[in-house]
Amino acid sequence: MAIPSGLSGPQIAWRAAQDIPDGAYVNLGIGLPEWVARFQPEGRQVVYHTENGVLGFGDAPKEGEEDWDLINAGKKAITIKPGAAFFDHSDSFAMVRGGHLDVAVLGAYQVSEKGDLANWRLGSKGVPAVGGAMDLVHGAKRVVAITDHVAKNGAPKLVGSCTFPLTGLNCISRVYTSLAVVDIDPKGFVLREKHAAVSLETLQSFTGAPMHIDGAVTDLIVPDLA
Amino acid sequence: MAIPSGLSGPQIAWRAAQDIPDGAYVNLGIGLPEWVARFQPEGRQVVYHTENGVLGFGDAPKEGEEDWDLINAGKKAITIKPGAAFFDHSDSFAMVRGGHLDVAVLGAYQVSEKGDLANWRLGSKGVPAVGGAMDLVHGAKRVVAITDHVAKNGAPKLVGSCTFPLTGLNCISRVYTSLAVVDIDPKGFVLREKHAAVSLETLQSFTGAPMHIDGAVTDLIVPDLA
Amino acid sequence: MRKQVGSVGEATASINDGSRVLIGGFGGSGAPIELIHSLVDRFRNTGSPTDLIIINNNAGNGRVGIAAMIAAGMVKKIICSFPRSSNADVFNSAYAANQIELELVPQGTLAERIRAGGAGIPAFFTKTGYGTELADGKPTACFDGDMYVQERWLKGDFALVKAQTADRFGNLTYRFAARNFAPIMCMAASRTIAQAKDVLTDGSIHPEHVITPSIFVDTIVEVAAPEQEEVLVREERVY
Amino acid sequence: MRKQVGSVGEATASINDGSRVLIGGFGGSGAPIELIHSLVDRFRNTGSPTDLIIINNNAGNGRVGIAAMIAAGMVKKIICSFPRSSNADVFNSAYAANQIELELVPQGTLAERIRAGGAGIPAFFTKTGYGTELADGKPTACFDGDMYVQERWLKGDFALVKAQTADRFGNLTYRFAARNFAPIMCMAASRTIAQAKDVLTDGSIHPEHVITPSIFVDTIVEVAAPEQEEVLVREERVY
Repeated sequence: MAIPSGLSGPQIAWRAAQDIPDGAYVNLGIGLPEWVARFQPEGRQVVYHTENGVLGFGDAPKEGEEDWDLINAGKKAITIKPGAAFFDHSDSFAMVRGGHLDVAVLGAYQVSEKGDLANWRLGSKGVPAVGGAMDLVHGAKRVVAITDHVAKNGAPKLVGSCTFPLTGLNCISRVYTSLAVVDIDPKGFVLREKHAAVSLETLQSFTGAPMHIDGAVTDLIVPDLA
Repeated sequence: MAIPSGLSGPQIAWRAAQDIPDGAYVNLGIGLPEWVARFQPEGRQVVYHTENGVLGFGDAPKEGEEDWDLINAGKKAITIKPGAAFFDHSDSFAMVRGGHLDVAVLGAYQVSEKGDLANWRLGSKGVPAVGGAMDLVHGAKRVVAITDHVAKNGAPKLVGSCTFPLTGLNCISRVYTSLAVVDIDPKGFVLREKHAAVSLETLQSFTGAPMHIDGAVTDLIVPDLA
Repeated sequence: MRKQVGSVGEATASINDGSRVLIGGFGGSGAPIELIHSLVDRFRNTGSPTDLIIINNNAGNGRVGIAAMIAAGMVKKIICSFPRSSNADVFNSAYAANQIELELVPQGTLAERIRAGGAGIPAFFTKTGYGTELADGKPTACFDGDMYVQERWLKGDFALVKAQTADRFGNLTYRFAARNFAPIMCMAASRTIAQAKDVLTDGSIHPEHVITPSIFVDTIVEVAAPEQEEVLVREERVY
Repeated sequence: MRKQVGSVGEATASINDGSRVLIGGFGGSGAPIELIHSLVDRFRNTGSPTDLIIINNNAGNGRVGIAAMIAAGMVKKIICSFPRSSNADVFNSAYAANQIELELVPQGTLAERIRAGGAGIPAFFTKTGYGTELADGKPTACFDGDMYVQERWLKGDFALVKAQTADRFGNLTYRFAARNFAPIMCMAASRTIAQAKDVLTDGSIHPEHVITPSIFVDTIVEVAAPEQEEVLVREERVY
């Protein structure tokens, strides 16, 4: 069966952005999660945290106007907004480990039905590099993942248990995928929203563990963003 | 036998002050140890630390000019000197516990020949209060005690083992008393300086554990300070 | 995202019976007198909040602030390092009459336990207290040949602190040594309430001068002419 | 009490073979390029210092700074959280050739281990890494129903940091996000060496704006026009 195409990466990020409330302190993982900031709904103030010691950063500066002492965890140039603060790495990870962030949005290679996350390496080859990934999975009141529903090789990314090296156990509470919005509760995966173009059976066939229904399942509706 | 009078409290503090080197970061316990700052030898710069978050404080302000947001651990008003810094309690005790202070000078009820110190309470009665005492005993590269050699009731304060509640084990490296300067090494008490008015026998009779001789014993010479 | 409220009573309104409250200050420096007195006022009017667990370096001085709370009978237990001060009669009487519990903690361990609570560190080892009665019953361990005591984090439901300047985002600075326990208490509380002499409505604190970043602060209230506890104690004021 | 010296070479002269060196910086921000290059210069001239153990967030970028040390063959081991950057070819080659050891530590645990080293905390518990391969073989414990990993302090013989301003007493401030690991590294080293863009000879840093208090700093050297590592990497500079 062909892999259903579903949402683009930015569309997944858009959907995740809708759930971030006004006033939230948020950390966005490197890569696709960074797109979430672009889709912050009008009228909500969100304060972004980056591991290297900045709260309250804004958009990237124009090319040529970068100050390389003002970067985010992905080493990209940033700007700061009113209310920003600088602090050292121990305070920065006190914010993370201490659960002071409201939301962390992370990428995923695999998410298990127990909420385990694998997102830092695909195997034992090459140079391992973990950064703040293992801290962030325990670093917010609510930790969510955004990811394609299925890997490029067709393997499910929502699985019974992770086969890639673990980043953390029992840490993810919701997954936003290209096909669905899925909560993780003691039962396992619970479907909340589903892409209208895929049937429940098709969705289940591309998911590595039972997808439970518990209450209404609504359509996953996202703007075009073309 | 009458208790030999020996040095006054300020004279003991004076003697301890002579051993504090230029450039040292120093914490002085509340009470008699605070006198050490008055006798800092000319030409030496010493930076004083107080537990409540100040480095580089100076003399007390004139009466009537106190700012009660600028106090030391004894809740006395202080002033600050150039190079001072304010910091919070966790950083302040990181300085202490992390061994960043060069010298801590503490009062003592009893010091044992193993270097144990008792200086926070005399028994189990009344309201206990420990403050920073138990932190400071492990809080400097060199922790010394200043005390009368003998308690007012005639009991030795340098003892085989402490009978008062302990502040810390194996923490004191030198004791400055009204009669002697005594190092503590693996053998126990080692006499370095002795008040000229007391004989070795008398000194031993007022000391609760053997006073070893290891090298020269010089006279404990202190100015009048009258 | 609006953190500023109009009165100290409003700021502390959600503190209820049995709350664990971290209160900044060392002696009289940094004591958030107006926030504390708003709790005393409410207790006198409504009988609540009571059975509070208070965490502070001391146990009240004179007859204002924490001492006024103890005198009013609102405090079940105090966790502190130095209850015995020159003006601690209120605590001393309550303690002698078994009306208040005391957990005595060495000052640096108190600070580190609070910081650990804020930093998500459930337990740590320290040399402080090893071999003393204050470590009785606590786990110990040997690292690199030295013995250490295991201590647990200490968190609060609320923190009350006295800031010098706040901005509308909740960033804080403090005045001189009034800083003391406040930054770590802001970290260790589920809900942090700061009174500030000055709340910036335009602009914000310079990002390199921020002492407590806004993420640790939930509620701010301007108290433009705050009382200084030591001054009140020396004037023998009674609240 | 004189902490300022005249050259970066003099500042780093006591770093010797086998030293453990904490080096500030995150990516290119905060990398003390001139201090690092003074070690490379000495190694090229004398063969020393070598067999260094380097502690940094990364493992060198481009062909300057830590990457230049690795390329020179002075580094025995690196302790870091993220060796895999877009310009880590030097480390990658050395690692593939088994010429360098790697201890990989989650970034927040790295920060906390360094802070613990500075604060006299030999060990602490964290949730980070529990159940993952990076916690293999480490003690674990349960607190309040959750599982945690025990981690040990991490100290250095030396720390090298890049400050913005220093005063003659040794107090430091940093520029923007160049602060990152520097304040805790200053705490965790037996001897801290800071380069500063500006060393105040009269006056001192405002005591409420000091980020690293002077007690944590041993040696300061003015580097009035410091290189920025990211700029050098983008210019493909080779040291």
